[in-house]
Amino acid sequence: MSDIANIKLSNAQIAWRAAQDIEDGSYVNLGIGFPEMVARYQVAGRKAIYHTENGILDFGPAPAPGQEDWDLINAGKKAVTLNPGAAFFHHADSFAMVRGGHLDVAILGAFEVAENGDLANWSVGKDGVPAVGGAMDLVHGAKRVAVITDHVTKTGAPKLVERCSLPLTGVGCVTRVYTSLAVVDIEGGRFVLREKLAAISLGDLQAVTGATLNLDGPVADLIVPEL
Amino acid sequence: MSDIANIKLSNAQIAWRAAQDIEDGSYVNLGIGFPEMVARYQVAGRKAIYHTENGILDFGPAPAPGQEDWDLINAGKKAVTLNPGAAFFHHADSFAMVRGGHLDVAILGAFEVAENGDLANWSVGKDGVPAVGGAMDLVHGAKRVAVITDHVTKTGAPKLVERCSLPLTGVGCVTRVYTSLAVVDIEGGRFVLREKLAAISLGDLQAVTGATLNLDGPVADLIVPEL
Amino acid sequence: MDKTWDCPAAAVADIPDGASVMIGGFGGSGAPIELIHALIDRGPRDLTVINNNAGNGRIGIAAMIDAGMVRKIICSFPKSKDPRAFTAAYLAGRIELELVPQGTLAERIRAGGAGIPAFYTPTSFGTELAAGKPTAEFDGRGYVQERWLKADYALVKAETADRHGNLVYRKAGRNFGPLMCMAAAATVVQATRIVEPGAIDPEHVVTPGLFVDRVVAVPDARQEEDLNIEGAVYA
Amino acid sequence: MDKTWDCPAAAVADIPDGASVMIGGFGGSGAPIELIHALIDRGPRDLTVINNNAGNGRIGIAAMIDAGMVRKIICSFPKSKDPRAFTAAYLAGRIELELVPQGTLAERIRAGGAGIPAFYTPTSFGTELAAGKPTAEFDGRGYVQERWLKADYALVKAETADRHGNLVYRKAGRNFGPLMCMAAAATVVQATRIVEPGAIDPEHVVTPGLFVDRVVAVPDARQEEDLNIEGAVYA
Repeated sequence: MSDIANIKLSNAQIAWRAAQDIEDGSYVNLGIGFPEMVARYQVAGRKAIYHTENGILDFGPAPAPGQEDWDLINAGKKAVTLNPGAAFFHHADSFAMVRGGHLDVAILGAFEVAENGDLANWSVGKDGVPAVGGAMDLVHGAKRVAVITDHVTKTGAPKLVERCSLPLTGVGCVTRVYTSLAVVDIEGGRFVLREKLAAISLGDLQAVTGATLNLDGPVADLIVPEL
Repeated sequence: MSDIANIKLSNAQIAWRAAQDIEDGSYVNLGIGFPEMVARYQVAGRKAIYHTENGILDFGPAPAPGQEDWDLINAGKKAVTLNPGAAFFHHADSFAMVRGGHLDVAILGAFEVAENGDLANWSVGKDGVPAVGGAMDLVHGAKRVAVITDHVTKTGAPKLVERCSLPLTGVGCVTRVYTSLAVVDIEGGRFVLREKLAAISLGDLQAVTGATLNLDGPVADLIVPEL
Repeated sequence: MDKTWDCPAAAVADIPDGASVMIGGFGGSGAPIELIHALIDRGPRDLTVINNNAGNGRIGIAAMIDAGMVRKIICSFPKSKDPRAFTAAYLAGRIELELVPQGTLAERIRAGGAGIPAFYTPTSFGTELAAGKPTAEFDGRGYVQERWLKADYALVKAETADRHGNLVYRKAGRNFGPLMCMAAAATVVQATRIVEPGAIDPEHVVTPGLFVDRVVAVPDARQEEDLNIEGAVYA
Repeated sequence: MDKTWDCPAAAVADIPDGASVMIGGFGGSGAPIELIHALIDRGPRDLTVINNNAGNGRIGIAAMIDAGMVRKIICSFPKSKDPRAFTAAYLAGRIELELVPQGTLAERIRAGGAGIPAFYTPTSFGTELAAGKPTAEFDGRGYVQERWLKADYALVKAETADRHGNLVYRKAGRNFGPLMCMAAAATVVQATRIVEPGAIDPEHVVTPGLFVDRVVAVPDARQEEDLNIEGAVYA
């Protein structure tokens, strides 16, 4: 199993793979941190409009250093820019967009994802300062909730599990997981393997996954460019 | 009792009396029809800001004939104008103002007002086409809900009653009634007479009122200019 | 990401029999007359119409009713200067009426758009319009539980739209428009002017484009009240 | 009808011990730093603060916490680049935390302003943040009942205000401001610019003046993030 560290996708590559599934004309919310990277790999020729909880639709990449306007930030409090056609709105309208089902896709990070679609990504338990932000809202509302994550934790424990052990962000909300090794759908309370790296066997992939990987048709190779 | 028709206040005079109680800096909603007349008698030197349910704050009087803009109307669908400092907003925000308690006073018409503060002003019963508009919202929200009305119906029946017989607009919502003969407060489930026309005796006033008029201190003369 | 459609007829062409259709406007202000008339031209039946009113004169929603397209109206005030279309249909039992207090109607539509399935309001508590609805007491006061309201389509009139669907309205023509844009599965907007993205100041956008599916330019849009004053008749 | 006050100190002078205070801002954007610092100058105690966050660095809400003024914080995300003030107080048990999902926080505040005592949301259903809250099923899906949130005061930063309290904001500094203006018994706004009524286009007003009680000009208002980059410390 020591191979995994060598063959696994980088975060950039996971983000790239997730970006391929964002269709033209989509309204998208990217969770703070790692998921923000998905925007870098927007497919050429497709227009995605990014929403940020703090009240902007159609923001663009970070400005040049020194050009930051700290009233123009995303949910991660990073400075952003505006695209033509952007709009500002207040927080209740912003979460009306989220909760009301107006986003096509939300892409979030995860501590754990369970085969029933449960997601844990906000709290590692009782210690320290808890913080939830907009994650619990985002998992209910976007038409498609996807997760991008390393396939295992830093200590090698599975992040795809039968049932989450950490406090839940949402119940039965995730429909697709892009990991460093595979693309896995969640259907009918089961993980269904759609793509995996050619360099890993099904057996080895199952060995680092905490719940059964079901097959439903052929498993494609997960092919991602060098980034 | 046949005197009443001769001594009673005109609608304009009732409206004038109600206008005297609107304090400087008040946010006011006037029901459609007769209550709209209150704005004409705004006390000089006091600024009242009028709200209309269809999304304008601080509108002014009707434009000159021929100058109407039918996108600039009040809840009664009459053309209005704007004062400096006006604002437009959508219907949910408009009723957030109403329901959220942000109006200082709403002045409405009535079919019946009961001594417990119940108001009936939207439906005369089962026949015809029912229509409620914003009345049921206005009676819950404005800090003060006042009624202006003739003291009796066209057939001479009392409009101030022990219990409403017509379908209610709101329960226990009215706090003051300006009639063609008197000013009556509603306190603790009782009518309390505050002012009456000097030309009518207490006994005659009670005779055209459908519930007990209580006294709580002196009753002032209801004095209104010729209009 | 260009939401513009060629003409009103195309923009409403897929509205089927039995659809629920929110229609913006308060009286004539904000009434999307050209979209409504394009819909009458097609003539789907059995529609549920959600509007503050129920038509005035012989155009717009009144003409929809006269054409026999409307099975049910959800509104707060089905009266107008010339209410003959609704009144006749209602008294003849040809149209169903769900009467909703105006603020509750607005809030139910917003709730539909905002993913709030139910809320409590003091409005209508203790009245016959609350009959059969759950009630609850909060802090000693009685409230009525109201449900969200959604629709298959919304027809809305804006002043300016950009190609991404960002909208601004004209004066009190705004009224229910921004709410209905949120609450319909497919929102169709007629705008007097369609501009390029970026032409509307992001600070001034009233309805962000995410709530809008189709935008059609109607540069010569007529005001319903003006048409009624002229005695216009849909034909 | 002139809502302007002379200075931040006067505008917050009556905020007593034990008050609940909504404070606008998302991170540094929209944070009314000058009002907050005027409030620290006075130093009321036992405050309940409602904000999306819980302070950053050694200014603003963080400085309120450091000054020992805050008994409880209601927020969604009490973490920041430099969260030492809240973290220390929280871990030492000197401050109470009510953690609320961000969209629920926004909607509870709006509900407080809109006279909606309770509503149902899917957010947090089945999680520990829903513990103890009523739940209900609508159309086969589970929802949590959330209550409105009101406050005694709101401190909000706007870009331009007129003397009647009509407001426009600056970019994403808008965030919770319009909601908090609605939900507080007394709303205090610092504006970079105060203009005469009529100078803001009625179509562009974001917060109508009816929601605003006091307006104070802070023409040289600083941005919280800029101050933190400079290493500013409240003193």
